[in-house]
Amino acid sequence: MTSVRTEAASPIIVFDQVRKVFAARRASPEVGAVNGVSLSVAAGEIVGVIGRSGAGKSTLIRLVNGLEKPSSGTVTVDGTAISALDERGLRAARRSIGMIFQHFNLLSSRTAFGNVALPLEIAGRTDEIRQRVEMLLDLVGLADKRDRYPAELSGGEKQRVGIARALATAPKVLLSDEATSALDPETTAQILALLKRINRELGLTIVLITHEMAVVKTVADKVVVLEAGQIIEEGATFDIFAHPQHPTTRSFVGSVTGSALPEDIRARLKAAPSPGGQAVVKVVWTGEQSGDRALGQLARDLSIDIALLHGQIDSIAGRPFGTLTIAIPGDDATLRSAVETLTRDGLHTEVLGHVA
Amino acid sequence: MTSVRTEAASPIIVFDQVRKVFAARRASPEVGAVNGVSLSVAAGEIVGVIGRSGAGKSTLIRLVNGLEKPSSGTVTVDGTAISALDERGLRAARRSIGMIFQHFNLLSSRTAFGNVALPLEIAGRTDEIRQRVEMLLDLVGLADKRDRYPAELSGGEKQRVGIARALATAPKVLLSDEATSALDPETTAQILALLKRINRELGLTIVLITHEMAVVKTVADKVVVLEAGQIIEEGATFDIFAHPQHPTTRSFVGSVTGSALPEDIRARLKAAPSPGGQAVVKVVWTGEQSGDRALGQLARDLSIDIALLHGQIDSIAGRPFGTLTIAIPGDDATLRSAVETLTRDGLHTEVLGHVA
Amino acid sequence: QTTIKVGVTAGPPAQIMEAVKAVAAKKGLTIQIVEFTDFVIPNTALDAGEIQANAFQHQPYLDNQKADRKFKIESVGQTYTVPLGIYSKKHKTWADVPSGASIAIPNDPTNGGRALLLLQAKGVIKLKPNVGLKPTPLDIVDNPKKFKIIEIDAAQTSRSLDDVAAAAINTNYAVQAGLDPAKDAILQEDPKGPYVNIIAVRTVDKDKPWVKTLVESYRSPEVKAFMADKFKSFLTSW
Amino acid sequence: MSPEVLQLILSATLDTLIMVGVSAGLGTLLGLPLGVFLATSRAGELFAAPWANSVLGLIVNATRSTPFIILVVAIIPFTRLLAGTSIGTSAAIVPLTVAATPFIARLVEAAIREVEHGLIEAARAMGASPLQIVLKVLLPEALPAIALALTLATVSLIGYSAMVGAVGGGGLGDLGIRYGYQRFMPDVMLAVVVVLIVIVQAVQSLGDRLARRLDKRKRHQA
Amino acid sequence: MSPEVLQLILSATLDTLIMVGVSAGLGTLLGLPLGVFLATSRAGELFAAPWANSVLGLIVNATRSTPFIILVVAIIPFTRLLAGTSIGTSAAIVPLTVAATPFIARLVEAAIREVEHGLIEAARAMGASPLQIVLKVLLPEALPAIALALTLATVSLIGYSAMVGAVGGGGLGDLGIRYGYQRFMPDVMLAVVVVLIVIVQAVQSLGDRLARRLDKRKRHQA
Ligand SMILES: Nc1ncnc2c1ncn2[C@@H]1O[C@H](COP(=O)(O)OP(=O)(O)OP(=O)(O)O)[C@@H](O)[C@H]1O
Ligand SMILES: Nc1ncnc2c1ncn2[C@@H]1O[C@H](COP(=O)(O)OP(=O)(O)OP(=O)(O)O)[C@@H](O)[C@H]1O
Ligand SMILES: [Mg+2]
Ligand SMILES: [Mg+2]
Repeated sequence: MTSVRTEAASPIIVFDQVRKVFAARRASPEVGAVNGVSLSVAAGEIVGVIGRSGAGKSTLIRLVNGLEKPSSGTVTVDGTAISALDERGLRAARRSIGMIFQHFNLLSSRTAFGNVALPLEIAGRTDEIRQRVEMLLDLVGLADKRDRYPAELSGGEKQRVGIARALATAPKVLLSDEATSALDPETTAQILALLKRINRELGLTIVLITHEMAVVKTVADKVVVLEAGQIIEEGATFDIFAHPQHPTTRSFVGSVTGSALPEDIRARLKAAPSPGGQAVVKVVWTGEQSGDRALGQLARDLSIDIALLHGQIDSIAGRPFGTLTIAIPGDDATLRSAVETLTRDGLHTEVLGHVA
Repeated sequence: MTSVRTEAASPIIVFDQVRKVFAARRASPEVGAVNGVSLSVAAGEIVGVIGRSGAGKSTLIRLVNGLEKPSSGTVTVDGTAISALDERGLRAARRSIGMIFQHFNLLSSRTAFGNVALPLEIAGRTDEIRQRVEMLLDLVGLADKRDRYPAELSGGEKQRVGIARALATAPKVLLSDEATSALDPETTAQILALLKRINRELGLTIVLITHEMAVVKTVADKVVVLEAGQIIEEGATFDIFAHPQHPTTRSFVGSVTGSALPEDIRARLKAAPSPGGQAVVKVVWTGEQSGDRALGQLARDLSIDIALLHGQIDSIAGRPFGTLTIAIPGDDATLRSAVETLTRDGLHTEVLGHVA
Repeated sequence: QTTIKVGVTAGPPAQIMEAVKAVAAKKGLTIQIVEFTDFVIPNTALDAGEIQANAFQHQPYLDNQKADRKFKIESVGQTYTVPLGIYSKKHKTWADVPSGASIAIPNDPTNGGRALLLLQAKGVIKLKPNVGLKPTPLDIVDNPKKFKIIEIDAAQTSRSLDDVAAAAINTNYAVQAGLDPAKDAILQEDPKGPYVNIIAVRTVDKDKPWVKTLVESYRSPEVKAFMADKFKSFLTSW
Repeated sequence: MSPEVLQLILSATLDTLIMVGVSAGLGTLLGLPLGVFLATSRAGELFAAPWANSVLGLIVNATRSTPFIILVVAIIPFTRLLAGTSIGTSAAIVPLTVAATPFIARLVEAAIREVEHGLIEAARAMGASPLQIVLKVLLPEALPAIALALTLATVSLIGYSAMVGAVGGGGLGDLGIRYGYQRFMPDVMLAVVVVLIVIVQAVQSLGDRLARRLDKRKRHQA
Repeated sequence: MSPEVLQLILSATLDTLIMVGVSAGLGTLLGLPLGVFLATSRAGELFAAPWANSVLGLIVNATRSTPFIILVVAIIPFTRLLAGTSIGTSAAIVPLTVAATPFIARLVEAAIREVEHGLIEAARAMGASPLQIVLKVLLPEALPAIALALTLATVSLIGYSAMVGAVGGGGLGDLGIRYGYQRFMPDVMLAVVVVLIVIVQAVQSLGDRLARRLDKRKRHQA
């Protein structure tokens, strides 16, 4: 759980022992939505925040721009303690923080164009409006919807208006609350490419809540895993995907790395080998190991059949990363030497069980 | 593009040449949201509807329960033409159709409990309320939020209330508009398992819009791909994933099957082989072929190094399905015999290019 | 012990009736005062039998109402006359009031008509022939000095003296506003005019014993003393 | 101020409370459904009956546009039918209710129109009947707005009730007019106004608090 | 009906239109910001000034609770200051405006309170000043409701304007009362009521249409 680039660059967002508690209501108990979080985000970094529904993700980022006041602790953005600012101070601070809301929050009385123009009007940058808004609508693929009111837009179209709006003033920090959850994979990819480009070219810092591990994998430098208001794991994206520590993280990561075995294979697994049966082995390798060729070599060297049952080979944060579940002859000797060979090659192996 | 189970069972939902047009507004042109769709959904089937943002998915399912009236064509549910019913008739028909809205549409004045109770109250089944609502809240993991108002719930919690509400009256047909988009992978898996169980045990027919291919893969029997209001592809889930025909489908499916190559590999691809370089080959196999062991054999038989670059081995609709991009020695002879061997083994191969 | 409801309008009629009530009580007649802020309802209510008597109007008004609305009510006794005068804060005499000046008059038919008839009597304007006692500004046929006639609420006339050249004010309002009818009025109605107020009851009731008691109580010395104290300028007719 | 006057103010206060209370209650009873109907009966809406909508709209407008005193007189026979008399406090309740009903109806109409359309859709998708939509969606969701509307209407009625002096209705406003305005007794006028302000202030803050209590839309800050 | 009476009705109609038009206009000008302030100045809100909120609330309540005729008398000096006189049509505009302002303020307050809280949050997140939130979010989003509120207020003012006959304000309502009712000319009364209904009907349908036009929240059916 070491953060990789964070400590190096200067932190732009710092949480220090932050708690946010909501009061009880009848049978529903008090909620510690954010429960003693300390966190720092470096300038120019993209941080993915993941966690179960209700873990406190939205509350966490709402604390960044002061939409929520902490019950205790301090939140600092760009050197100023947000939690101590008055409304006037907050206003200035917020001008450089863009936010994409989970529920869009578009003005029903303004068209797509008008909604994207709003932050520019608020910042008094009226002369840029026409050019910037049209450029942004174009970037999110809504040029032909510019005069539509939100009620006439599809869910994903609304979300894209929200994204364009958050980017309108070219903020320093972007808070994104599930900004792509209503978007199809293609549009998601386009939006993520857009965010990544702005991040690279203009140094935009992004705190991004998402439920899609593929999104985290694609854009995040760093991942924070929340559970019941606490950070249960935190680290460079690759590390989190390669070596998830906490069971929740593992289960989340499994959904995209292929480490969660399909039901039908799992059902057939037995602890003890059966004669003539096969052993099911999970093999994990990352960029550092040349794991990508180890399996071919193994087949050749041991002269055995290797069945690829399940898994994924992918690159995460630019580094190759593989998780494969394979079946090899289940006799003791083969299994032992196979594991030995693979381990020697630097792969992480785990015998999951045996099938007939 | 053959549908698998559809023709067999009796259709419960039938679209016949349905069109839905929205008028123009200023610079924004008229929209043919649904543009001549004919479709039939068998009773007890789970149909996934996918498509780009704005493709017409929401409009399509809103036509099923008559929230939207077709501009032309007819929609038939359970034998009655929805599009011809008056409000009274619609009301009766709607009692057996549950709907999960993209934007939840929860009553702000009712607690989680009250919202889930609403359809039961409407159906006059007041004596079951307590027991069913508590059971459903439990199923979606919100037992401790029963007395919370929507404004006090997180996005995913609201969505789960919407899901529980749609299931409250045990409808025959469930229309689900991105019911898991605000949910984390774990909760999503739980909800999908729940839907699948109800589908199996009670024969619930589900029409499910989603942007997450993993969701389609997990639960859908059949997939319908919409583009600009038209069905561009339709078929059994496995077929759609294994052999997507349309470019849009391919790009969607690629996001989950691993057939979309990572940027870094793609950048290094060249058309011509370089001496001592490697060939990059995409290999696809499905359950019918024993593709899962072919690669190991290849390595052994040709005595070559095989690098696994990228891809996924998974089971879709219960059948194994693999897409792997591999690198093998790039000389003409090796490449030719490798492709021959694999093709003979029944795998689909495609030489993508060469790397140095 | 008889109990009757007597309708009055707000202001002096109500105040006087309170004095009457005290006297009547001693004579075994209980009076419930019903106070209206409207000049028509007391008659409709009486005609409908919802009250047994009223005392707020003068004879000409009653005659008019009966002609218009076919009421079966009639006068059983005269009470007092309230002279109407024209006052000014800006001008010492009527002759000083310049041409084209604004003259405020009450906007209810009785008092408004009286004001117009007063102006006609003093040769200021000329009304249509045979307009009777209910003229309106519409009935003015000649207005040589081009006075602007402004109709406002009777109680408002005294309050408008700062805004108009002159105003026709019922004496009670004039007194309450601190004016002295004897000194301040620049035009005065003939005190012997037709505008003597009356007590009215339904025709069917006019011989009932309580009617006599009511009239007697009204026309009692106590009430006279009360009025002499409170409404000096009212001319009692007993 | 003499004890008689105090007594007068006391009983006028009682009259006002009764008149306004009863007519606000009855006006709500009648105006609420009328307002709901006006809000939902245009072509293509829940209770689509454009014709009835227009007719009722016209009646409401006619009632609203007729000066109160003319209204009072015009409905005297009706008042007599209901109250047995056309004068006095209880009779005054009739024209007050007649005036309050269309007013409340228009306020309720506006409140109902603010209910989010998606919620009506959700209820329709559940197969709710129009009546169910009204009872289970429109009214509960519009409740905070309706509470404010009724507060506004009640305060307006307190003002209106001053005019029922025409029919001997009594009450504070009328007392103020009769004594303060007609008899030139500024102290009574002042006392009346003070009592009126106290009542209105109480009604308003009760209504405000209720509206806030009923409103579940804002996140509560802990 | 005699030509004089027709002439009377015509000029009374004009008076009514002028009085109601001007006082509705001025009332809106004053009541709108007042209503916005009342809706946004409680503790913890946009313009948090709980003290000013209470004081203004009290003034609004006081004005609303004072019977109109008493209000008219009470503000005579003020009226004279503004209009140069306390009687006549233009003077009548002053008390009408004074009565309209708090009424409109309360209606606007209710409309503003209905604006979805998330939108205010969005604007705050953009660093909008309170004034910007009012101008760019609250007012535009509440506009359909405000249009209905102003319609309601205008119709109410038409009713109120019947009372300014007391200060020689003239207008249709006063004409109907004095000629139609007091002088018993039923034809004048009827004519006045018909003209009033036509005016109110026109105002109402204009307001309705405007509110509908301004409302972009419902999906338009093709
Ligand atoms: N009421 C309307 N008026 C005008 N256009 C509309 C209306 N409703 C939908 N549309 C348009 O119809 C198209 C289809 O909308 P629909 O909501 O069905 O899309 P969708 O496939 O559900 O998209 P998403 O995935 O973004 O929710 C979109 O281009 C949208 O802008
Ligand atoms: N105003 C509030 N009052 C009471 N509880 C609240 C309030 N706001 C949030 N909560 C609770 O706090 C917890 C965290 O909420 P939050 O919205 O931060 O979750 P989240 O991680 O964003 O979830 P999701 O992924 O479902 O959006 C939840 O249990 C929620 O019910
Ligand atoms: Mg959230
Ligand atoms: Mg949609």
